[in-house]
Amino acid sequence: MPNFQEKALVQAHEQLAPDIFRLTVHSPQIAQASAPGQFVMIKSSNTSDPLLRRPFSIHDVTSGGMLHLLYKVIGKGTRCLQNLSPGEQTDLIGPLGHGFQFSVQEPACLLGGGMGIAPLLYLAKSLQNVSSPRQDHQILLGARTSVELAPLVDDFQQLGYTVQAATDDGSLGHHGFVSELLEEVLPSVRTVYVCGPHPLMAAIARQCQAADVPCQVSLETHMACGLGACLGCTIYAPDKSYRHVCKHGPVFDANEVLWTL
Amino acid sequence: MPNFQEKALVQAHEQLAPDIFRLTVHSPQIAQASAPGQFVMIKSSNTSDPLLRRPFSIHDVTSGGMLHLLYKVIGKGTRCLQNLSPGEQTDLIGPLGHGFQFSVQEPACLLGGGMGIAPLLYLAKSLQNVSSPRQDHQILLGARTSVELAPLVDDFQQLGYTVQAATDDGSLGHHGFVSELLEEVLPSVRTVYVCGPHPLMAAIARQCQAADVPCQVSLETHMACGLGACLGCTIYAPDKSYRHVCKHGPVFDANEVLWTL
Amino acid sequence: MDAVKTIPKADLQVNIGGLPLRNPVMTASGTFGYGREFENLVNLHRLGGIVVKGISIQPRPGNPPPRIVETSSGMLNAIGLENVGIERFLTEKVPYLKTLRTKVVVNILGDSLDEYAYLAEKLSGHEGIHALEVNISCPNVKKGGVAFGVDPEMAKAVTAAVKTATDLPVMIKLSPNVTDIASMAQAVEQGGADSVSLINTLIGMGIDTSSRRPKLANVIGGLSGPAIKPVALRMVWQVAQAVSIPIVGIGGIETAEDAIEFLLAGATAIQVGTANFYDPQATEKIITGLHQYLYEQKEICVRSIIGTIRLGSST
Amino acid sequence: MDAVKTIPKADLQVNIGGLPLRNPVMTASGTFGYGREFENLVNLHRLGGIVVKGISIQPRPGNPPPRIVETSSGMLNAIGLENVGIERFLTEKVPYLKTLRTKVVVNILGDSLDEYAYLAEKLSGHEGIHALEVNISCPNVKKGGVAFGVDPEMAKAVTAAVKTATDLPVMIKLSPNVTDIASMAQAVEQGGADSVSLINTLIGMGIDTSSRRPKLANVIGGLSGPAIKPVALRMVWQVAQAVSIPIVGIGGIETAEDAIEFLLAGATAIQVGTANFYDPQATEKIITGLHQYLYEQKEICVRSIIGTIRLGSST
Ligand SMILES: Cc1cc2nc3c(=O)[nH]c(=O)nc-3n(C[C@H](O)[C@H](O)[C@H](O)COP(=O)(O)OP(=O)(O)OC[C@H]3O[C@@H](n4cnc5c(N)ncnc54)[C@H](O)[C@@H]3O)c2cc1C
Ligand SMILES: Cc1cc2nc3c(=O)[nH]c(=O)nc-3n(C[C@H](O)[C@H](O)[C@H](O)COP(=O)(O)OP(=O)(O)OC[C@H]3O[C@@H](n4cnc5c(N)ncnc54)[C@H](O)[C@@H]3O)c2cc1C
Ligand SMILES: Cc1cc2nc3c(=O)[nH]c(=O)nc-3n(C[C@H](O)[C@H](O)[C@H](O)COP(=O)(O)O)c2cc1C
Ligand SMILES: Cc1cc2nc3c(=O)[nH]c(=O)nc-3n(C[C@H](O)[C@H](O)[C@H](O)COP(=O)(O)O)c2cc1C
Ligand code: FES
Ligand code: FES
Repeated sequence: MPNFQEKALVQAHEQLAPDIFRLTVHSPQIAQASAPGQFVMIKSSNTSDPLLRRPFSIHDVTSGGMLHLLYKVIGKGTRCLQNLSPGEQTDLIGPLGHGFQFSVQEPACLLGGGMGIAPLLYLAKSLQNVSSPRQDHQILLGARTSVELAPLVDDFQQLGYTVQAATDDGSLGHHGFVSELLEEVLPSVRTVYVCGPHPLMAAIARQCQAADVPCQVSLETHMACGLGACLGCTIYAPDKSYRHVCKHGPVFDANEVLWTL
Repeated sequence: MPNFQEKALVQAHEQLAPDIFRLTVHSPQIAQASAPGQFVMIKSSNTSDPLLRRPFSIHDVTSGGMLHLLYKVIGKGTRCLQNLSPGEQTDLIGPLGHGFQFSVQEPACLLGGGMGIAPLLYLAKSLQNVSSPRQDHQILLGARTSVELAPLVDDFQQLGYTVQAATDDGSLGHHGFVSELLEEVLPSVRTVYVCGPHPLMAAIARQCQAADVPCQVSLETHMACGLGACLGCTIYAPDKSYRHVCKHGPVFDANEVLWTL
Repeated sequence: MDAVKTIPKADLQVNIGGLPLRNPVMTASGTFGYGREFENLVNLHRLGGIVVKGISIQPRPGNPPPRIVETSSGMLNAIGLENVGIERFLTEKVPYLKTLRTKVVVNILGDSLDEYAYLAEKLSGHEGIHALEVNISCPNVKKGGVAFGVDPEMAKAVTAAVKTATDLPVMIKLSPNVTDIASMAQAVEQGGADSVSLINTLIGMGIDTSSRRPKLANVIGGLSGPAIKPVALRMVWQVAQAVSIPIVGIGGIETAEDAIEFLLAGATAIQVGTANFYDPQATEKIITGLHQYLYEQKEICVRSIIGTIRLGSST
Repeated sequence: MDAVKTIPKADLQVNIGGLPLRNPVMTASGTFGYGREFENLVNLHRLGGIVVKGISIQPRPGNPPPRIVETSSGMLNAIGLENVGIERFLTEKVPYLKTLRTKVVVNILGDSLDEYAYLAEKLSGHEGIHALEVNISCPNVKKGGVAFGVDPEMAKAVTAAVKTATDLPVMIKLSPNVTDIASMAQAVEQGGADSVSLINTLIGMGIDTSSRRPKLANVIGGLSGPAIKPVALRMVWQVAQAVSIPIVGIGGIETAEDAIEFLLAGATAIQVGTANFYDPQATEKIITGLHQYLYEQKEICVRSIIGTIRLGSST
């Protein structure tokens, strides 16, 4: 699989919520080669601190070679990213890893929690090529509170999907965990794509296994290279052997992962 | 002498030449306590690289607690400073060190080379309280080329001084070193204040000593603290004992310095 | 933020081998002058302790310039132990230090056992001097200039010499430039040390490529700052498993989180060094942050977290 | 910038104890996979050499996660020497490496002299393998798990064992976690090493304060990156004064300026490690920068600057 290092100019940098941003960069090579579920490694600083690149899912690809990232400010790397203004240059490597496998078993449920929603937008857009009408798919999105979720719900709705939302504080949609929404829809879907915090994915994986519905999860680990070179990004497979998230993943079949919670 | 740590908001950030900037911050405590020739230590980054504060002369103090710095982009610290926008916060410690001693021997010559011009503006402003009319003083300013020098020449002229300029490329004023301008004016002045690159100050110190004219120089060394604590900022006195630039200086009587060129 | 101010204050008192501190936050030798340099910027009375710049018998001029260089997340220094000497220290610096409501630890250095013993004796019995920290990273001139701090026998001998000469609590400051830090700590514990502090600087170097000259006139110097924190923390953890005297953690500490890492690894107190230069408020922020952390962890006393790193499988 | 392209090219060839390189820029073991991982991002043919991930006799799964942590200007890793083992290396990796017009150095590791010797012999006589680098920072299981690389006698013995088993040039990679790096270098020189490379990682640690758990599952790990450059450079300089075999400098090298510092200190070549992760172009930029520097310094050959640090008073 080809990957590229690209100096990409910032086209737009939108603040969606107090600590959530959408960054649009002009990165034609990476955009063109990207598939849903893949990621990029972005340099967040020109100095040695923070040192390493940061991994972010490809949130969307739009015409003219535009690549979109959706990120939350967590620590020093994302704090540095926050300062990027349109016209400034960023340095990206991508697309990296293995993304979602389009399943022929339909309809699908796309379930995202928090920043795990990021890769699902690009996935949702790409589902159009498959048979089921968009209304048949289920989009379940969860976040802490309405301000963080509302703009993303809009995005999916604009693609013609029906979205069910859940918030921890009940300010939008279901008051509770997004996993609770899955129970209802699970009988009517034949494949689940999920990305979110580890405990959420573990819960979903259990539900899907019980219901015998195939489930793909997109995992996060600390990464130094994203290229399969540092061997730092390991997770356990069920037999306790290791998988490297940047190379074998970040998207895995839920049954190929040892869930440790 | 009192010094303060102040979180100072950027009021203005002006680009005077491709790599020369003037930064204005609202720093009322430091501004109020400052004397010409003193300096501040500014934090250039919120991460650990670059780690240390950077020393800059107090370029000017204006009403409302405004402190002005004039700086040239050299390396990673000044590259970080460059990104400051109005409204952002900086972190300063100052005023630090011993500034210029006002001499009763007049008229004076203020001679600055490159960024050494920075402290001379505040000095020139402060000379007003002393006896000679401004036209009697001599202002000699040197830089590589006109774009770097012209805005500064303006500033001194607006204070009512007559300025002689020198540029390495002859694009403004005398074509050559600013030290060459001193020969002519030396017989007519009774004290010299100088700040600039080390070789320039060494040359001026020699000229002044030969002419028996008192000369004050403002020195630069690498500094970790600016507070007299790290003992890193040493220079040699003529007897080869050490002086600390941040505490005994940065302004010294030229005769108290061992000139090593 | 407001929460920081309204949370109940925890008990931060610790005891470093006979030296009681109101809190575990001290300043490291050579990075805080003789205290007074920071009086406008830090509430000195709030600190657990101040360790002053290393003192020798005679005043020392130190090394030629340049003496400092910035590095990635660190700095190199080759100050050369410049100091005013013990006489001027006692007459010029102690009177001020005496007025502070914080413990004062005097860092001493020498180039023979006799010098260390002499300094220890001379510094004893003064109001305003509460403990000694012994810098053993200095060359032993009688042993061909090998540093005391890299040889367990020499380190033990210095410790014993100092202990014999004083009744003050004695903290031995270890050099990290050794293969086996735990055995160095054990050696000074056997020598009678009341506590150990670590680490001193790692030896480093820089070269200016255009002139091809070393960036420090002394060629080599000591590396400090956040860059060395992981090494310091590892050494503190190793020493915590090897000795039973209290440990003072030093090396790249800048935030409360850094300080807490050292406490969890087994340090009873910490010293803030290079951070004083770029963030003079670092010590005070750490004290505030300790209260906050203890509150969040539902602890009421800082002593309950010392050495409580959780090892073993996390799942 | 344009000048960079039009300057006359200097002679960058060097010879590392029998291993001729087109230029002194190599990649460090464990930071460049088996080369192919970077084929889209780096012109592999342009490199002086590639040192592959350390190979053991049996495949090794490595340590449990988490394995890496970022630190100030550095990173800690505890990969645990995960590798495919010598058989799969020879069948799966060498065929690709053979196609490259660059020298391939195989890094080996073992837990006994026999293992090292076995690996050295098995790796000899293959097209596409040009030299061995021996990682002696591994524990010697027969000697209670003390690393070969911290004991001069053990280091010398490994060197001799490997030299006897192969005709390939042998580079011994030194651990920096020792009191006296120069004597380690001398020991392996006496053991017959053709060259030494240094430094491997410094041992460090991190703790997550909210869980009180180590940040690495292995508790301790290796510190690399710009943070350690000053220590690495100092050690290279010390070793350059102690041995006469060629030295390969490693540690925090990211720019041409960094690389040149190591050459001036006495290294004949350098390896780029952690920088490959965040700046895959680092090696190529260093090669370009070397030409530029030599041009500016009016040198036509990189060998003329090796060890030319200017000591002595600058005035
Ligand atoms: C494949 C992949 C895709 C991701 N996609 C997104 C996305 O689309 N949007 C988004 O907001 N976040 C995403 N993340 C998480 C994102 O990488 C982290 O939030 C980010 O690295 C935090 O950096 P920081 O410097 O702000 O935080 P710090 O905590 O200061 O980072 C310190 C170190 O820890 C690492 N780190 C911290 N949190 C994480 C994490 N959750 N996952 C991996 N490494 C971490 C950093 O990369 C860095 O090396 C993704 C992670 C992975 C592995
Ligand atoms: C008392 C004093 C007053 C100064 N006033 C001014 C001023 O008004 N305007 C201005 O442009 N510059 C001034 N300088 C110089 C200014 O401090 C340096 O240009 C600046 O520190 C460079 O930082 P950098 O990170 O961009 O460069 P880098 O070279 O990346 O800095 C690396 C390290 O070297 C130090 N350093 C580099 N150059 C100098 C230097 N010339 N003097 C001291 N330390 C240096 C830095 O502080 C830093 O620690 C002054 C210096 C001193 C000591
Ligand atoms: C400029 C400077 C001077 C120092 N002087 C001394 C000293 O006189 N005696 C001593 O024992 N340690 C001295 N040190 C070492 C520090 O006390 C401390 O051990 C070391 O810097 C590591 O801590 P840090 O990373 O927090 O700075 C000095 C450090 C610096 C940076
Ligand atoms: C993730 C990682 C894995 C490494 N694996 C090995 C290895 O297998 N064998 C080895 O000799 N050194 C290994 N090293 C050490 C590097 O080769 C190098 O010596 C060290 O990182 C210092 O260089 P740097 O600061 O440029 O990274 C590894 C380093 C890192 C960061
Ligand atoms: S992040 Fe380096 S191997 Fe996966
Ligand atoms: S800069 Fe620290 S003593 Fe002068």
